Amino acid sequence: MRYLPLTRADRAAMLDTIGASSVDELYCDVPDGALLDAPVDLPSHLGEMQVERDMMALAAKNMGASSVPSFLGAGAYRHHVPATVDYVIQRGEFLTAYTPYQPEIAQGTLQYLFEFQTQVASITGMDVANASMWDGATSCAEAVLMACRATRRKKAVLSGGLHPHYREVTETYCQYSDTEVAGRDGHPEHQATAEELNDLIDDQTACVVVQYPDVFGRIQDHTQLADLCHAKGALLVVVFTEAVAFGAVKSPGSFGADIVCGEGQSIGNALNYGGPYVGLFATTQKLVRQMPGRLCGETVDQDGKRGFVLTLSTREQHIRREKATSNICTNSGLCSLAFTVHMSLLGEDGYRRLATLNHENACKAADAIDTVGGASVVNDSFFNEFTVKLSKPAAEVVEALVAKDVLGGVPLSRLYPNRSDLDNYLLVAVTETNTDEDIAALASALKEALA
Amino acid sequence: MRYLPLTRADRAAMLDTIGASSVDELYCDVPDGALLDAPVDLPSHLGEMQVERDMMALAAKNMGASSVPSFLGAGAYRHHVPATVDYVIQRGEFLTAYTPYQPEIAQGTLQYLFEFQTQVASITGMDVANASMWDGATSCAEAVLMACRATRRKKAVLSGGLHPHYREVTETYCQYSDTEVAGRDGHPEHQATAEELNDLIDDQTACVVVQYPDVFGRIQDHTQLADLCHAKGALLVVVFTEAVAFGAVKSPGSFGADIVCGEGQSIGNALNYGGPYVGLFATTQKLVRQMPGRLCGETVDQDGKRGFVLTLSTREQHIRREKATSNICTNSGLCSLAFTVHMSLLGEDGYRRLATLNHENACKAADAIDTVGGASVVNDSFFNEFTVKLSKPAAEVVEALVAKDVLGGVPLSRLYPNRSDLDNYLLVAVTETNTDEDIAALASALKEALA
Amino acid sequence: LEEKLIFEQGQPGRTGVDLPEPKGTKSRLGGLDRDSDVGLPGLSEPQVVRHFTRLSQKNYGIDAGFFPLGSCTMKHNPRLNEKVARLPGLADLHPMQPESTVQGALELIDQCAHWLLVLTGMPAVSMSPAAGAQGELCGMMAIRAALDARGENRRRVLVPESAHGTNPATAAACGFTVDSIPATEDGRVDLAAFEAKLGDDVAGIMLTNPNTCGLFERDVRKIADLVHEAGGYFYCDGANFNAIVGRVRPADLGIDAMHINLHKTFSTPHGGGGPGSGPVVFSEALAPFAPIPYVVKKGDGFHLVETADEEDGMKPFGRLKGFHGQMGMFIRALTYMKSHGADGLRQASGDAVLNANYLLARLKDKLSVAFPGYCMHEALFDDGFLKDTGVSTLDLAKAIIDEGFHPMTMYFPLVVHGALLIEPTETETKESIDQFCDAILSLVAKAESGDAEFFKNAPYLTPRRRLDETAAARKPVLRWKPETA
Amino acid sequence: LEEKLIFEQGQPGRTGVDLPEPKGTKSRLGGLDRDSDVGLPGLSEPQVVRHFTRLSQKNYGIDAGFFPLGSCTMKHNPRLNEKVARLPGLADLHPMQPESTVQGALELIDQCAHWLLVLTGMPAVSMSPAAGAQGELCGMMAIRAALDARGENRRRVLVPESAHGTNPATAAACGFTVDSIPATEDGRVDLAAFEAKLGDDVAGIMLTNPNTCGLFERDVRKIADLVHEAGGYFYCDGANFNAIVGRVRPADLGIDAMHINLHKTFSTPHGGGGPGSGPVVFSEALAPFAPIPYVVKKGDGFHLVETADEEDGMKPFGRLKGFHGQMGMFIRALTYMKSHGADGLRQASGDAVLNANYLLARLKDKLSVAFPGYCMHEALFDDGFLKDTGVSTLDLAKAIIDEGFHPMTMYFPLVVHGALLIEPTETETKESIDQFCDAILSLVAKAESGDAEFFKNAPYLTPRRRLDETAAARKPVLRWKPETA
Repeated sequence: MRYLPLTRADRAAMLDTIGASSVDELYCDVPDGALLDAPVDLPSHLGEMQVERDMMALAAKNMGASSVPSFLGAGAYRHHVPATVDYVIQRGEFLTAYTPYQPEIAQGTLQYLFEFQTQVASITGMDVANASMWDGATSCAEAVLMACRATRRKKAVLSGGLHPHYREVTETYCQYSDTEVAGRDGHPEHQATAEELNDLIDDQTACVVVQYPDVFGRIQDHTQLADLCHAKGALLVVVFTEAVAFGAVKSPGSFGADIVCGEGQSIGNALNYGGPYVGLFATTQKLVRQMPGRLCGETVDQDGKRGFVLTLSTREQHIRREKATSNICTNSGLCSLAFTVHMSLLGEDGYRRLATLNHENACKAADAIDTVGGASVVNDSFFNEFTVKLSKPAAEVVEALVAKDVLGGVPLSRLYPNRSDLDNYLLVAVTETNTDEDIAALASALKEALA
Repeated sequence: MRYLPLTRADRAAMLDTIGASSVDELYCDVPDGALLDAPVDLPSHLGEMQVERDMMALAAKNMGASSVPSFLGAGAYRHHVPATVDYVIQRGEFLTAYTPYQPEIAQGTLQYLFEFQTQVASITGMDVANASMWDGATSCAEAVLMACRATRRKKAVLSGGLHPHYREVTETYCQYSDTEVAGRDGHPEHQATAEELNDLIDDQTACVVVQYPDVFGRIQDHTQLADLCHAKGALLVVVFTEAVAFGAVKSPGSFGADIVCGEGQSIGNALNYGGPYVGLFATTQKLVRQMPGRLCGETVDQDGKRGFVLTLSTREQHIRREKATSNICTNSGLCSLAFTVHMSLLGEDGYRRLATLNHENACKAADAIDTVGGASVVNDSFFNEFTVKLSKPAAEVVEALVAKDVLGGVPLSRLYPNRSDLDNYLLVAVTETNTDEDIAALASALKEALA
Repeated sequence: LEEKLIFEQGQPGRTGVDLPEPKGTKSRLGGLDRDSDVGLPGLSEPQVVRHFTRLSQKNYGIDAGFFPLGSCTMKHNPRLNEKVARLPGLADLHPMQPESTVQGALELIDQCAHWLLVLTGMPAVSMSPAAGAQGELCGMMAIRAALDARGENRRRVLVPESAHGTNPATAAACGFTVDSIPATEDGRVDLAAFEAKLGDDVAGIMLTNPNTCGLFERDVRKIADLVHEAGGYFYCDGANFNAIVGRVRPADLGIDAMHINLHKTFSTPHGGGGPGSGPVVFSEALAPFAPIPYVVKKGDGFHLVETADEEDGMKPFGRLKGFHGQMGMFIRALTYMKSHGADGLRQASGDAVLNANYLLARLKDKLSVAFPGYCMHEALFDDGFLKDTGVSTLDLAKAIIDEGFHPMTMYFPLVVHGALLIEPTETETKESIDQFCDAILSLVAKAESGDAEFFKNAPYLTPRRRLDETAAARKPVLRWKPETA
Repeated sequence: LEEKLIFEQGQPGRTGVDLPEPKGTKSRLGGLDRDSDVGLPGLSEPQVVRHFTRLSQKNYGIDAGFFPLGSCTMKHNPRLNEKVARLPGLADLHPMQPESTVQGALELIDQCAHWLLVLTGMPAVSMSPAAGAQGELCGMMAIRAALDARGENRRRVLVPESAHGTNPATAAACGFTVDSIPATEDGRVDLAAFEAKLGDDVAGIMLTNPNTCGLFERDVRKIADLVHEAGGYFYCDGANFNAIVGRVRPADLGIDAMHINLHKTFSTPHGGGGPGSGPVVFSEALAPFAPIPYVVKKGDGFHLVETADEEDGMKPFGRLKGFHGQMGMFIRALTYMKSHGADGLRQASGDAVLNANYLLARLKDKLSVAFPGYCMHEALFDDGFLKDTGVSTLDLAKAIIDEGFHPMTMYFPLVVHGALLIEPTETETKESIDQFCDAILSLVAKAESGDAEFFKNAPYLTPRRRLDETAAARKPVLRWKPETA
């Protein structure tokens, strides 16, 4: 087997040194009958070419989102990833490294984590960020738990504009830790005001969680909400699913958010059918010791040279065990590297221009869709995603579009299976990857499907 | 522009230091009127995504040899290249290095060249090999020129079994250096014997060039020919187009060849529509100083540690100018690295097994084709390629196969456009990449085409 | 040359991308148009490539050399897996595409699940967890849900002292209290102490097997029986499953749930800290509580269940992450499993154990072995052999770096004083293990010869020497900030 | 850790590939079945990855740092080009596929040719040559063929002393004799000397422009006119075309043939020694003699001409290589050209010249400039400034390595004593040029301070120190051989 270097002669010599008669003997502690004496019932080893063919056959059964006009968002976005990004993350020194617990020989990983943290803090407008979480949804759940720790309270208010997956994950994380999750149902045609959310805040409320832009694509100023939260001793958690947006809109930090967290997939990472992605997590200097996850900090070495180390690990599970701020261990290292490289390529000008192009393309698509009979954009404001009301159930329309080789959007019924009032709404995302031809194809396919 | 880092401010500051008023001023030596004052008539710069789309559109207009059953050879062979190979050659330290003229910081390149030379010498059965040539055809031409230098003679005898491209390139290289090229036309149903070739050797003959296996796929023992050559003071040059073959057949070195050269594409290199490929070139210890191209040799450094350097460069153009053994400068560095990595993965067992699998697959295909009416294999012997006689012109049949999504082989008329007696012959190559289904598809498509 | 931060290298107006000029469309951003700089530096593409190339050159990876980090299983990461994961038909799928357009993806998840089920002998698996730690959460939440469904208020979870820190952290996150079980002299669970702790408030046990001392828990079946008799569940931390893949099926040991770290077991790259993936296999008892989403066969095709109430008999405890799990890791793991096959996987675990025992045999006379007998995939030593040398485990490890190796795991597990946990993995050659052992033995000789000062200042040859971690933690600098004038 | 040769690492029975078991078919190898070992070592895949990773770590590339090798143009190699070259629809084409199945490939070659023609202003191009040196061969053979067609027996070729070694080697390979032209005080062709050498046996001139001293040949048009009047042809070595791309069209200078090194001009990676690609542009006079094969438009599609007598009016001098040229390099070059566009290419050459002149300006007071005035894309110094220091050009270059830079080109061109030829290229930042200049200036100060011994022994920090090249050449060891017992 190509990965296994031991030869028959090696094995014999090694057993001899050990003083064992066989490899099976080394398994002598396995209870009687539990040690298998033959391979399990699965296929035998295959050469590289055969495996590749197998996997290509599976790939061929899918319709790649880049092979057709594609307008899917709802928490994952197709963006162009520069070739440099993929080259860098495949370099063995990054790909095959471990968590940088030996900083002397891990300055590469540590320095990019420091750069990553600075980038995340910059785009969110916050003081500090951690070295990544698993994804946006788990970041959101961790933010709620952190808010509970920081405020010593046990209730979270989730806005109706929060992505249903984020809500579900947060509820799942909270359900066994005596944390109450409150909130109202969202609707694309009704956006909760700060006052409405304020009504749900009580003296046990640790935080209010809003999404910005929200799951329906809307953009709302949360300055007033932050003030209301702070007045009642609660924290404002701002969640996002599209990290490109902050190149065009004001940062959550500028609202007075206490925790900003969300999904970083948009920068540097492929769609990957949902994972692995990279959770971003930022907060204020004040709350830094309540943060979950790894943190990289600057220091000096024995010779006085600047260097980087993992720090504040007394918050973490491997030191603090059951009293840790989170059980997270392995995070999204390589995805955060992809984020860092892509963000470095973009820079100030590129990041802001990318955001502008996304918004302009979305505006173009919204206008095109509005000309289609039976379809109307419901958003007053949006970044690169908006909700369309259709004259037919969106799931049916989406299937009809597939037949025309268009991935037309995400029906809200997929996200809200038990909300029949949302059946006719379609979530449409438009990025810099969508050409004018793509938009025309969508409009024309929609027209046919709705006719 | 993403590759150009100078900012407007940089340019101004730099011009200031230089004391020039503009970049145009730096071009003051350009004759009047020749300095353009605007971009030429070509498109403006494009982003990565747009360029990629453009190039993908061109790619989409081709039928990839891996997307259909494919049996093309005639000097280029589709083999499976392990993923490791492509990873290694893309590492920046290899990809973006220069010719290793500074050995202190080029031991990576130099050591693999030393390994490459050893591998090439091993498979050809020769004493030494150089650090690569451009491709098999130019290697062949250089071998003839080298034979002339070594023997101080001016005539080369080329066997009819030599690939027509190799013959044409050799003729082109020889035509302006007073070197006569003799030989006879080849035919798939008549193979020149050693005696027939011997008749062409005279006292001005520097070398006889044979291909092994020859262009029609036949395998012939050249021991007797070597003896005949040596008896008349000529060298035997053995050329090959399929480097995998030596895993299954006796090495040319075992025949007494003086120079062995050919194409190394089969190991580690993609088809690339014909280039870049890698010429292999090996010879005897005696002739080493007559070799063209770069050579890497072992030595020690100041501290006595083993190291490698380019050596015997007094043969080369940058030292010897018009008296150089060749004008070759840049060779096929990265292709030779791909060869070295792939060969290292194969090792003794893998290389020999790969050859066996190629031969077995070819036997299977030959048997399948022989069952098709109007098609018969003419070869008595072959490695992974053989000639088939058809009842119709092969070029027509190949086009008919394309319509059935099969790349069925190379018609001899493509290689010998002026030999109408060869119109009905088809050259079929079969490698480890061809499945049983591929072979069945070929046989069945042939059957239909010949019906 | 020192490599500056990107923030120190940028110039305004420089960029590493070329994007079309915006058209100047009137914005519909709800009046929240960004009105200030983000604060990102501008670098050209060549600068970015060079920066990250240089950073990478300050890192050590498996590709660079022997990496015997115990319990982390740093085995070879095949490039084939990376190549396959980038096939456009796999990498370029949106998680919310209509099911009809992702049948290959769902089949792939199902195939990956099938391999895991056959290898563990278990009836069900949740592919959702993002990493091993979330796998633990998944397993423990299922236990909590099952207890809730039984209407039982059991809240105590037994965890051996030697467990990974994630175990107690996970138990706590599920609302359980943690009760430690001591170890025996030979590094296993103290069965008597364990039995004594059982009771009707016990939710279950979290046991790592092979355990973190690199030993197989001989009494694992008895432990399973006892915890089941007591009405609790058996959660197995599968971090060390790689030692027994294809040789022992966890189902045959009586476990109820076990997570599998795909990177440790099936070689998805660790990537300097992730991404991971931690599928959890379940017994019949826990299977109904597995979280959404999950894939089921339906007719000729595959269906993704995304709602809790869709399937009869299923009572999912919730959702653990956005979308459907770490697809990119499933692709790599499946590629790895198919490459090895049933025979190769069995060979791999055997070779891993053989390599570890060979290393143990070569070092046991000079180093102090923590526990007697054969080890599994990793060999554990305590710092007894360094006694009176003035050299600590840490010092020794740092000196190993200068020899061209990555150090072993230090000070874990906590049950052993100054632990050194060494895991060569199956992809190392005998030659490289010999080289490593020779280096260790010569360092030990050096330590014994009294040159403690040498060790205190090691490493000497690295991009950075020992870093001041205390200073970093005392006044944390967690981001770059522009110098204020 | 020293990295052994693969031949020293292998073990019989180990392999890095898994191939199916052969079936044992009776062979049809003409009785020549191999009956002895090849002598290759057996390594596992992890060993191979580690071996070549470690080797790579002993190399310096553009990705690692500043690489100002004059005349070699080591500019940034974009990864996009590598990615595009690997598209299955391009990389996976067999050169002998039927034309109908490779229309995209032929169109790509045609597009690449079109860009080259517009940038040079020339009417024809041969895409065939495998590298710059073969491009020269192509150009000079066309000249020879044109002369033969005219029935003229001209055999003398004029070549400036400063030319690349390939120039005379190429001329000799085409049966010409080489006659050297001296240079003027200011580094250009001595026009009077040149004129004096003209005669009816002169086949032409081979002139590099910008020349190898990094200077534009002011009298290039006069040279062209004179050689044409004398009945000869003007071959231009296009190695330095990168300095004038998009700013000066060679056609406007009167040249008849010029090769273009795609790696220098359009950034195909040098790869430690190739592959290159050297298309040659031709004037109307030489166009008919271009070698086969070539692409022509035909109806809606493209056609590959592979025989000499197919096209009316064409008289190809032959064939230069197997198949149709370095397709993989055309893909990269075209990707590069499209990325830059007409505007970006013009900017690139301007920035290259600006960077070189900036470097010249920063160093000219301390180093001795070879020739007065502005330079083009590279700055040339002689070793005058090292006089009496006991430090040679080579010593200085080796000391530069320890500063983290690749040295400049040394001892070339030969017309300057102890030459240092420095080419920063357009992809370097002002900051990196400043760093390099600062380092050079401080080394020069050190040399002047009399510390010659330090320089003699440099470099100190490299994987190997100075290597004994004499020993290597005296008794060449060109391959590994097993130790004989």
